[in-house]
Amino acid sequence: MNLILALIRRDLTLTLRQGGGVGTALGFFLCVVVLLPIGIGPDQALLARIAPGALWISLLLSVLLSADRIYQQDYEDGSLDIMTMGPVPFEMVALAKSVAHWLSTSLPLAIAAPILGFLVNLEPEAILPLAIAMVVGSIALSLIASIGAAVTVGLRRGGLLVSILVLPLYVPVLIFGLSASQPNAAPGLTAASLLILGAIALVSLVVSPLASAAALRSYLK
Amino acid sequence: MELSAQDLTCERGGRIVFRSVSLSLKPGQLMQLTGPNGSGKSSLLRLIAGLNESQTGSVTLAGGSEDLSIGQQAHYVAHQEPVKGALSVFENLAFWRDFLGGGDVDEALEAFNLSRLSSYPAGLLSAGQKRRLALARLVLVPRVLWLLDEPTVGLDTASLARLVGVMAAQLDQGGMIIAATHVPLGREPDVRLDLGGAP
Amino acid sequence: MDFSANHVGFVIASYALTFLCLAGLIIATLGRDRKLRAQVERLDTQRRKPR
Amino acid sequence: MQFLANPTRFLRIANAVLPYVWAITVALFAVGLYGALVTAPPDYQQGETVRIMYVHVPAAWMALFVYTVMALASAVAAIFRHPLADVAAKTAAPIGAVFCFLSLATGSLWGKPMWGAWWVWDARLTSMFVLMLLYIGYMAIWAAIEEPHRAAMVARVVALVGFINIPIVKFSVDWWNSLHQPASVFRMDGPTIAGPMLWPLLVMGLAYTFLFLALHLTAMRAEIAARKIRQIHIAEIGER
Repeated sequence: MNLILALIRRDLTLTLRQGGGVGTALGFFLCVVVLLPIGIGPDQALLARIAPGALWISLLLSVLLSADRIYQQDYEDGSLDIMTMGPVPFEMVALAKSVAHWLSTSLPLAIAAPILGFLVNLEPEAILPLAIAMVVGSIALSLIASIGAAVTVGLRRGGLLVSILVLPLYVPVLIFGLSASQPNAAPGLTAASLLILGAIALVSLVVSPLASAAALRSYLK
Repeated sequence: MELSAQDLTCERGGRIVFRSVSLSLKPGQLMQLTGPNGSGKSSLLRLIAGLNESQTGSVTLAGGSEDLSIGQQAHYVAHQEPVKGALSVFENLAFWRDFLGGGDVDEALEAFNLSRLSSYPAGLLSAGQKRRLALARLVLVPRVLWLLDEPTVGLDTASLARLVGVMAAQLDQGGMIIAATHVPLGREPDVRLDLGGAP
Repeated sequence: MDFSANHVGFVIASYALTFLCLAGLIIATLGRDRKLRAQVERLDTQRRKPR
Repeated sequence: MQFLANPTRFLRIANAVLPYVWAITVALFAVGLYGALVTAPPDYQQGETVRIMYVHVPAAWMALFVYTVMALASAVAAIFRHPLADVAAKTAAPIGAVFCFLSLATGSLWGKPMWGAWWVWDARLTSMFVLMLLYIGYMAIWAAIEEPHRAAMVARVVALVGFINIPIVKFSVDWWNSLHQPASVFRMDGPTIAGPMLWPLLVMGLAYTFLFLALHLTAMRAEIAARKIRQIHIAEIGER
């Protein structure tokens, strides 16, 4: 077990020391947030209506585009080869790296997004439900992003491909995430959507390590 | 305890790299793997390490522990150096100690004369020093089988002597080494395998 | 400055935030400067004395 | 330009000048704050909230001024191969980013009583927001590339490209703003101001500028020390 913690700890220190990992993801998130009112217009009422959706899409894109950092470096310097020869199955390595990516990128963003909601005139009472839904959703986002990153790790220009592969898998997360963050929706709806979002996260908790490890092995051949 | 492989075939990108290769290695033996570039030396090492699969035949480590694969009982040192520039020399090895399960970092650093650099960021190291850091993993975690792909590349004479010493110690303790190299390793290899001839 | 005027809280908040940010920046800059120059001092004396 | 080239001469000047610069900064702030909070009359329309102008406008000026300094330093570094110019550009960025953040934050605090919302995509605030992104991008480049020399060359390009884009962004945002909103009744730097309201603004502007000078010289001194340490480490590693 401490092997998994060692891997997560190392990945976190690497992200923090090298290239300000959290800073770049936050920077990207701000860029997307600034484009929305410019595209849609600064009308406050309109912005307020689309605020939760806009924040979700910004979060989703930020996680997606920081995904290639999960395996790329370890693949290029040969660390992945050795990690397959550790005392623990390779699937656990994939899970540990996804968790490290979640802790260093998706979780901070899922907490920062509702707080930055005022930029798109998010009503104050919508902040808490949005934050809860985003934190749960971010787990699924990171795990699915891990599959995309693993599938494109060896390709030269994998960036675009990872988006096409992963975005369709993000659709359910977006749908239930959004309905879980509506503050004044039908009482049962928010709770139900949150549960389904949690279920999606659990399913990806199982599927992602298996799929990622399989994809990575094929690149190590 | 014996490493044996029968009738291995490796195909890469549609091309048969080698066919019907067999080998056997006993504790305390050094095997030298030779052959022109592209003759599949690396592929064979990766195959034994479990990173690659053979279309035909099989590789077995008789007498090894049952529940561990060959790869989990072996070290594989390839051309790339798994060294993270942002971490210090010590932190790099400490991670591998935690990941591969135990071992003394200072002793491993001392074996390749890296103790003095242990607190420096690995990014500042020269290629030769990074090479020694990668090789230090061999001493860090004891494993029965060593798979070395051109281990002497980038080493100066002093480091080469250290490597030969470390290899000798491994063999004396009943370990097995397969080294893909053309450089003499301080002792006559017990087994030779040349992949040059294969079609 | 009449402290009973309405919205005066925003004025106080602005000045407080400005003071906090600038003070933080000054402390961080001076701190890093002192720390690094001391380290250079230490390394220089270390290298100059015969090993 | 060669005069400031070698670090030792720069350090001698910086060490000599810095105490005075800090002294002037403190004096200017004292006078400026006194003017802003005491002698300046409240605005007939906005009342006391106009005093936010004295921390908002100088911060906005400085955010733009520091990015200009970065672009100039990068140009000097590119043309005259000045290692010190790269250091100047790199160390100026965090200071400029703080000024930019302050102008956004105080702008938002000023906007709440005026517009009722914490954030409105007014032309000036939007341009300032984009400038903040330019700062983040510039600092991210330095953080992302380990080797200082290559990072410096790339950062020069980022600073110059960013600088060229500032007027373009400003023009397009103003045009975009006029498209969506009738000319906003409220001008960020207040109705045309004069006399007792104006001089504190100028003094505060000067105070901010001297503060930047003091911080920048200190930060450059630290960066020079950091690079010397890196050289010593490399030399020590090279010995074995």
